[in-house]
Amino acid sequence: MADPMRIRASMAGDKVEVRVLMSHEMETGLRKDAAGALVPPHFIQNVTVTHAGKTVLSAQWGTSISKNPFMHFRFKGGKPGEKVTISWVDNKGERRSDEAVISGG
Amino acid sequence: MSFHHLPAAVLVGVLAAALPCICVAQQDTQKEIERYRQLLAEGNPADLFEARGEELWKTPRGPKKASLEQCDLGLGAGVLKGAFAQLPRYFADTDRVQDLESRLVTCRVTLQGIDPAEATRNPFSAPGRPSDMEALASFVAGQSRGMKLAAPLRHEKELEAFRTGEQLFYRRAGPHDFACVSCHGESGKRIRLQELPKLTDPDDAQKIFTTWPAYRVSQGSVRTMQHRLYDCYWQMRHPQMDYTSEASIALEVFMAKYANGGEIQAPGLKR
Amino acid sequence: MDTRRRAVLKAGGGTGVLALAAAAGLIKPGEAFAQQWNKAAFDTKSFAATLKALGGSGSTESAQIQIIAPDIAENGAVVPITIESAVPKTDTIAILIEKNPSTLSADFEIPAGTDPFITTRVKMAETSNIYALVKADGKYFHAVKEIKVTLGGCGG
Amino acid sequence: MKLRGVKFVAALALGLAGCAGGVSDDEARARAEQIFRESFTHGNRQMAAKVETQDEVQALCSRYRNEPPKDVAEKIEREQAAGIRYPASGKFLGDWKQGEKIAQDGYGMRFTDPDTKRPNGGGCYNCHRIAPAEISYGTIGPSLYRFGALRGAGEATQRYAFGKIYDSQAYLACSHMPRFGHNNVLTEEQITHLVALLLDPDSPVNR
Repeated sequence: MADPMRIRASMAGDKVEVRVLMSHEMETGLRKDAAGALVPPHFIQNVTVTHAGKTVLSAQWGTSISKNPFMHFRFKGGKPGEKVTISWVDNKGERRSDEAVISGG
Repeated sequence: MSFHHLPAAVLVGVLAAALPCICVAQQDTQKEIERYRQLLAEGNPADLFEARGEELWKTPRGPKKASLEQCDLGLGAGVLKGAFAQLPRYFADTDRVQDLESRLVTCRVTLQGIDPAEATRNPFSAPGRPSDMEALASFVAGQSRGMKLAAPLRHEKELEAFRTGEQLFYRRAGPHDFACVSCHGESGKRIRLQELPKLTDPDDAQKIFTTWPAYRVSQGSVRTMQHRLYDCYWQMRHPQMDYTSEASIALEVFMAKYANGGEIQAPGLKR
Repeated sequence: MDTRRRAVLKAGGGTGVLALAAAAGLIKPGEAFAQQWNKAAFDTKSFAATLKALGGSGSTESAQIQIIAPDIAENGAVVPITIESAVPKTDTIAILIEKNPSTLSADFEIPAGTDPFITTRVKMAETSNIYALVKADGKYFHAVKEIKVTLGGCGG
Repeated sequence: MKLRGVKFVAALALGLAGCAGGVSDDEARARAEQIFRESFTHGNRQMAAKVETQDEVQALCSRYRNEPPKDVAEKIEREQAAGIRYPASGKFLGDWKQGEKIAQDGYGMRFTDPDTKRPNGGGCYNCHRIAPAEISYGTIGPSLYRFGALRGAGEATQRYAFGKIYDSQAYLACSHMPRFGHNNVLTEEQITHLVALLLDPDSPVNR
């Protein structure tokens, strides 16, 4: 199973600023291994961010998002102490979900 | 439009983008590369390695089902904070000068009962094959973040290692006649766009030596100081350097002498 | 299984400030990826084809969309990109890389309440134009920027 | 020239450091050689044997840290110059387009470069600015942009450029630059392509 994400969520004015790093190979399917064989694609396809039961960001990704993906965005309506949940699923059906508590500014 | 939520680095980028656009002149290349690095600094994937390293550090493993929490990294069993800042150093129990990775191997062998060959089997990760050493080194180095490097260089064997490292630093060999000093003997030079530190200049050494281990975007992984040396010798057209070899540690002691006093910013983030 | 579970639980009590882990099994059914992955769009090989696959018939270049990225990337494997849209009612922001094997890199849905602003990192096979394609109120707008990809180190 | 004084001080400092380490430079060198041999044991044996034994130039440049005394420098330069094999055909100028490819290419002679059929590259851009279109160039060596335009492309210059690439130490003892011909990194023909890249009036270096 993939390693946990590293999520930082903090207040910036009236908005929640979220930065996340995900642990994933993001294989394009075009890379060859040492023996010269193509390594099959393995990449995150969908990312969903929820807060208080509501989706605050969702994304579809292709193979050209960098390995160990990073994402930074902001949303309104969160408060310190509340949780932000980030989930992903990749093309092999593997998934991971982590949450972080929003910290003060 | 308001900028106050943007990190400073991005803000600088926005302002730069607002300047009248000119074609990229030679002198601007370095500036743009600098900007590239600033934009990356917002999130260092080495964080992921530090977290995994902490997990590995605390989890009982090996035949002895022990964690690494009692590992003596030079400041006593179980002392993590600041230990990396005083490496490499002489260890009486092994009667050797050891760097971080060499010492981690010792702890895995003695505390966890892992076979020495197994403990050094996969020091450098490849895609789909993560390395425990890269994660552990990231975690331990991170525990000295912000501290000043103070490798001791007092014990007779530490001084001996320095002399050896010095000889090796200038030793030219192979089909390209390369030595470490071929690339690291002058400040302000670069290979392609990569600046090269003069490793015998404290100003350069203090800034660079203290940023390893580092996440290398070109490799998609944290790489350790042992890998840095292995990779240099690869480029020098030498055969592969043995992991935690005496020569590698001697070179680290040599570099540490000049880097001493530099603030540890490891794990870093590099090309 | 045991190690997995322990790994997940321990990570939660880890370095504090940052992540809190939740086991894969803890994802509530329903919130788990009801959305689709638009294979047809990710298979496209040009700006026009991607636009069409996403459902657009034309797009207007707009100064209200900003692409913040370096002019030169030291390594094509990791190119930091920020896109900020000031187009009213921005619903989606897509990143397109003209000369990559597949043009579409990512498509973000921005619900009301979330800033039309996203930072991520993409792979670039070579020097190329990148497009920020914004859908707002049913219409498409874009901005474009060239990023040079260089060989940073000793090279192959 | 201004370096002489600095060198003297450096030598003094090294002498003092020598005392601190407890042994003479010769003893330190012998120990370092032993440790070196014990630190490259897992790779290709043939490759290891080659780096364990330094040739005379490598040993001298290592010993003098690339700043040999005048007599040693002159001896190195004389002997290296005598070893340059100029093209028997007298043709120094190859194809600059192939030269550009060789200058870009860093392939060859690393332990991960098993393809002996693929020619070695020169890796020239690693250290030199050459054609202006390539912005990713190194600065360890001098800029070679407009090399031919500035020096002319006469036979003397052709001969110099060929010789310098073939064996840099014929011109400057203990230069950092590899001896590409002397050490069989590049072939005679490859070197003529590089000479063309530097000197051909049609090369982007001179246009």
